[in-house]
Amino acid sequence: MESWWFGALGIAPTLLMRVIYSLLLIAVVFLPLVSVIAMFSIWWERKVAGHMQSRLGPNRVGPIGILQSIADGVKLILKEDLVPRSADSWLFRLAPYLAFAPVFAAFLALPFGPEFTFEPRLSAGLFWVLAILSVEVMGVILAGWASNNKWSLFGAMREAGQMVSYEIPLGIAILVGVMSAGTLNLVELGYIQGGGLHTWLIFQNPFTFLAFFCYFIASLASNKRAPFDLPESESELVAGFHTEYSGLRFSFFFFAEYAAMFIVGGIQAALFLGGWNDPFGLIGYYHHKWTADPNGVHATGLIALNAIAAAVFVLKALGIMFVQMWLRWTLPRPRIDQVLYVCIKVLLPLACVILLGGALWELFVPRRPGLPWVDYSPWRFGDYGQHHAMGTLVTQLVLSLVGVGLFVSLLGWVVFAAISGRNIKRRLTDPAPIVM
Amino acid sequence: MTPMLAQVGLHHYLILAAMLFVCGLATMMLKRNAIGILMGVELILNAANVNLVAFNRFRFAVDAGGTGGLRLDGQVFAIFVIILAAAEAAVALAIFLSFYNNFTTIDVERGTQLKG
Amino acid sequence: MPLPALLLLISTLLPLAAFGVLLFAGKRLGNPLAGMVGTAFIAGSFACAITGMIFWLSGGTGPMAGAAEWGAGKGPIVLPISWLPTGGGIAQDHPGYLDVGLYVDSLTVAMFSMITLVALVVHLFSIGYMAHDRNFHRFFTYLSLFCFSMLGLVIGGTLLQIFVFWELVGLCSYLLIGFWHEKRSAANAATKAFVVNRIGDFGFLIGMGILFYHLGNVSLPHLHALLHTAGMGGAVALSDGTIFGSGLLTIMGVGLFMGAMGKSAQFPLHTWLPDAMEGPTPVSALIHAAPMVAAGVYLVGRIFPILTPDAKLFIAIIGCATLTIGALIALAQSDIKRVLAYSTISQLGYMMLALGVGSWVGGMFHLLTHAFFKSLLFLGAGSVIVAAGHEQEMVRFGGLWRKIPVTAVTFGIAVLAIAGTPFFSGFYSKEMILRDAGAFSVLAVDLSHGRGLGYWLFFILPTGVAYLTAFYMMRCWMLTFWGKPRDLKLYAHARESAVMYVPLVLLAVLSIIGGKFLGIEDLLNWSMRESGQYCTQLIQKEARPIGGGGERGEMKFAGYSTAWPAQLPGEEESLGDDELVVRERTPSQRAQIEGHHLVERFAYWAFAVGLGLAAAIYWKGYAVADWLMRIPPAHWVRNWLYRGMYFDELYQIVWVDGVILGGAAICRWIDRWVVDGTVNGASTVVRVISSLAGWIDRHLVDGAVNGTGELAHGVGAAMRSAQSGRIRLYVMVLLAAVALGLAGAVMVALSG
Amino acid sequence: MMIQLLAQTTPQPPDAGASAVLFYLFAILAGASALGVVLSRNIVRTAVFLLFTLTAVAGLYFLLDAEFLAAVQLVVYAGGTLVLIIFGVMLTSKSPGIRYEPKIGEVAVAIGVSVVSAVALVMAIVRQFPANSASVERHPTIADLGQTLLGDYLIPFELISVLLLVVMIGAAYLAKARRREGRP
Repeated sequence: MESWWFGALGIAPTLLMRVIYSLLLIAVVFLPLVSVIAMFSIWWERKVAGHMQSRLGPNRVGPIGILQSIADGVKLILKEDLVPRSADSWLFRLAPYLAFAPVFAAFLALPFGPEFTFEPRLSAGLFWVLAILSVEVMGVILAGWASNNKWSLFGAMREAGQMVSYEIPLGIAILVGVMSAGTLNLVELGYIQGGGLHTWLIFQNPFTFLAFFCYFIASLASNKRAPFDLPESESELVAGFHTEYSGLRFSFFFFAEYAAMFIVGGIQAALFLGGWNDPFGLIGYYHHKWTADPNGVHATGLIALNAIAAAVFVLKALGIMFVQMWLRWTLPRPRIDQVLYVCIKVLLPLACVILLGGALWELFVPRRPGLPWVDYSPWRFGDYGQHHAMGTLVTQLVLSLVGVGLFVSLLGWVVFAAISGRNIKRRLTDPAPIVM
Repeated sequence: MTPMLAQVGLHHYLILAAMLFVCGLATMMLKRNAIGILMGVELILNAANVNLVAFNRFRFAVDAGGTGGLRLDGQVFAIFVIILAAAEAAVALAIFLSFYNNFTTIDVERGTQLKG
Repeated sequence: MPLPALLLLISTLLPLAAFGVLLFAGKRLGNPLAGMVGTAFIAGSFACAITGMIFWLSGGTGPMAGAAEWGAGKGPIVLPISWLPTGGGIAQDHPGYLDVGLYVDSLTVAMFSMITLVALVVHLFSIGYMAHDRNFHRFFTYLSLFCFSMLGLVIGGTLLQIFVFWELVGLCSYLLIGFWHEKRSAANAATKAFVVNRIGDFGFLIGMGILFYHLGNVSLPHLHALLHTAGMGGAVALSDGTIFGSGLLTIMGVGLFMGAMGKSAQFPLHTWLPDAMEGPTPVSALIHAAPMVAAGVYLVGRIFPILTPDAKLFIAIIGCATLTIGALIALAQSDIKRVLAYSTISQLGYMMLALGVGSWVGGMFHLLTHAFFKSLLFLGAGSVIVAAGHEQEMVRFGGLWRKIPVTAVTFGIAVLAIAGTPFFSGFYSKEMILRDAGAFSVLAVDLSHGRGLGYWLFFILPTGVAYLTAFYMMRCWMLTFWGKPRDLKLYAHARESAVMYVPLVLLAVLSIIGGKFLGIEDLLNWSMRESGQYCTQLIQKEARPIGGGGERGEMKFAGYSTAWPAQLPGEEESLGDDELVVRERTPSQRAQIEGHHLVERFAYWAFAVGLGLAAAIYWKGYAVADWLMRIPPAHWVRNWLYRGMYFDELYQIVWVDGVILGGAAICRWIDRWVVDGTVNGASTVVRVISSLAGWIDRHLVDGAVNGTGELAHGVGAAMRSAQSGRIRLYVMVLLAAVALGLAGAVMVALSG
Repeated sequence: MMIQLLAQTTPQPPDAGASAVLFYLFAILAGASALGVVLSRNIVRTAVFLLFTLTAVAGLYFLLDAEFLAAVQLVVYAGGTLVLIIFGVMLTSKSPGIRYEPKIGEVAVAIGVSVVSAVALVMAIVRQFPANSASVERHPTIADLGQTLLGDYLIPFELISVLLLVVMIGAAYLAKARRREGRP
């Protein structure tokens, strides 16, 4: 991104400029982006939860309660910063940062648009995100340990066991997609999937389709989201690893969780759901057209395109987050042994089978070589026959239809629920307006 | 900044690795907690890894006979070392657990039943 | 991959899938369902095999000819995969690789159809037969594994692959014979079969080792191409200049044949087969009648072109001995399954004899026809055994045809077939074998200028045994189904069930039409031509091996071509009518016509004589036979035969006891003379020296020793403290040493 | 499927100044945390210092063009091995504050040995390896690493997978060993 901007401005970056640029980027774009996304998610979760439980959710601060998170944040900042006397105070203070920093760093790799990426140089971007998210667990463990509270310790140990276990199916599911794409670079992944719905990796073959769901389940667990929220299960462990935390430190954990949700969803979108691309491949098409223009770069057009791409990407990630929330308020929580059982004895073998199947598919089913729009036009189906890629095309189309059907029916369900729920709410709230 | 300091080369990495190595040695000698000793070992392995990767970067990573491939033996060895370290940690911890079960302590000074 | 090969591969893998399914889910599937799953898979396998055959024929030169490069009479499908780099070897398009791969020709296709069909029928039959067994699913698991290994053996393109599946087949045989391992006899029989087979496999390995050492590759096409002149006798010069001596070739051939001897129960190693009847009867039908024991014959058929005349003579002798011994022993057996077992040995002897005298088609033809009627016989026997409440002694049968008519009729058809009744399948194959054996004898006697009259035995013995075969098979049928019931209780309960006799009827039909109407003979003839043509291509492509048409080979059988594929079946078609005899013929063709005459004169009526005699003697059960047995030597002979000519006892004495006694004797000898002598001698020497040393010791050494002891004690006490058990002390000492060493090295490096 | 598509977005390797700044940042972090590992008396804190060291080393790998290795370092070391170690700490320490202090003589020996080795190593490095910084034309990609790992090093790779399996079983067996009678 930076080189492109500098290139567009026509200046060679000096060291000082780059440092200033980086600082500026972090201060103006990065921090606000992470915070806004996290705060929006927190508000949204409460809203969704409210609607699902026939309540209204936050509705006082700002229009439809949109400023509730800010109010909460202010409140949390103002609270007293407690450190229990018998806690290991140094570790206790350190833990929230340790939990939050990796999540923050993982944002570096997310591809919001073809040029709207903070670090496009990462040739192992996907793996990098996984790696840095795996450090997050240390924060949780240390928090549980340092609190010197048995509930916290239980939570920490559960988190450790759960996280380490679920990383394996998570990694394998990602591997299936990566195998199909042939790259770990998140930006390249975006280009590869730029040709419309049927070039998205989820529809590439039946195994990536399965891997999508496998990844989703594993990502729930590694994010300690319900139904796998054993480390903080309030009915057993008070509040798990963050029982002793309060104020700003608590809000860091909160932030970290929601930011991690967004990252996990973003990775899922980038790897399986076409990243920043729209279902028709228009973004990919115009991007190729404008960057391939010999008369210079369409700066304005590209900026607009990147903005749209970023919107699409964020929308996809939020959609996946919505499903995560939906599941949280739908499913009951299993026991910890059941959680581990599901991982080791169900999800892991399943993932291995999917991996094997995906590998065999890659070996035996030829595909259309080249990049969409660059080397061929993805919507000209006749081309596929010349490359013996008809099998891939048919698979892609069939899976796309299945996927679209699934999506539309889910969407219909949600819309229906929202509409019918509104009536119920009105009835519930009608008799007595809430008095503060 | 002097040019010597500004130009980060093989030297710098090797000296850093040496420091890590020495810290690992000291950790192994000073900790009475078995797990502490294990951490010392991890430090030493990391020092070795830094060496491997640095040598690979500065001495070895040239085009191998113009075939377009880079020699990455150092990195590969580093990967192997990391894997071996994980394996070693697993086994060592298992041993420590049974040590703990037998002696109800993790202090290695207590496990002296095999003395002459 | 060409379609027939693909289909046959699927056909091979389906039983493996069944094995997998049954292994993991068999217990859950439960009693009838596990069997049905196994049967369904094998049915799929059978369908694939049949479809494969149809495509194969449609690719060939026959009535359904197509444009493919492969097909019946055109060429085999050879799909080699270079597997292990071995670094040496002759075959030039696979330098230094150990190949695996597929080899499909008409023989493969025919074997596939036969094996899958018999397996399907046996599976069906087993659902009924094993219905009440506790380990029902396990049985089908083993059956599936067996089918997979057998099909893998047949489709395998290299000796190595054949060997691997060969061993797998042996394992299945072990598992299935010992299926009722709670029975001690069954467990023993399984072990015996396994051990005896190992003896043969040892020879197989030796043969394969010789081949591998010389050629570096043991894939069938290469063997055929490089060594096809072995049949002429004499040495073979390989393209790299080495000479593959004829003696070594013979040893190789005999070695490989030893494997076949074990698996096909040939004469010295035949004792396991009768004992193997301890297994469930469907197993006997599947393994010990048709496919598995035929594997030996199949192996010899596959390596046929590379066998030297001497090796073939050895095979013929063994085959001849086996068929005679088997038939004689079968005469006196009273257990219905043992009769069939010995008859199987005898028939396998026929096949081996056929291969030994150079009648490749005859041997393979008999292999296929025999598979049909022998499995029919075994399944019939199984039906009888079930009907009789698991009684196998024919002494207690009799008159069963009224109770189990379908079994009786189908069993009768099989008896007619094996006896060589015209228009039944056995007739054609047996006639061909006898004809070629006759031709061989004629030719051999001719070539040896009248001195080798012993060669007539190769015709006389099989012909005589043809009479015997008819006799003992008819005896078996009469004792089982005819006459008055000898055990009324057993008779009262006898009945048969549809699931068991439907397979019987199917096999009976095949036993009738298998000889002339299925075109097996044509397939086999084509098979020879296919390999021949492929070999020719291969020879042209590679450096040709120089065939050394040695003098010894020509002296013995030069005219009668035992070197396949020098004579292609297509050229044979002009032969046959006697009017053409006057034309110029090779000696072998003349001999064949003469063999034909011999068969017409001596062997055509064997079936009638044998059947009639048996029917006459056993019309009223054992009455006449008992009377005959009163004649003094007859009784002894009967006992001798009944106990299987005391082969088991002989082996017990010679091998088991012999080894034990011999070992003990050797040990005793060594102990007494070598060990004791050494010890005694040594002790004398030592005594003398020690008395000398004692003096020195007492006066000179003690002082020194005591001083040393004190010293050692002191040092030990000092050192002991170093081994404190404190791991960190060790670490410190170690690291300090490392640091010192490092510092020293750096000092040296810097100063130097 | 390797596609050269980032021709325009792939920037040159970061210039020397920036990488020097980053190097010193990571090096100081690594060195200081390693010292922390040595000096810290609480075993959990030791582990946290080790975590920082490992993370800093991962950063160094980044500077050495080994970003895959950096990720591996984070996943396996920081996310796996270290979690395991902390697990071990939690399972084996009776109370978090318990400390086992080394004797004063041991400390002296340790300091001596460390100083001697440090001096020797540094001298050797300074003498033996000139401070060159050979620039590499091409940034090694994961594809290169994959080719090396699964090409030349295929058999070690397979062996190490088997080793991992063996270790897993062995560790599970060892850790599962029955406890002594009469103890929880």
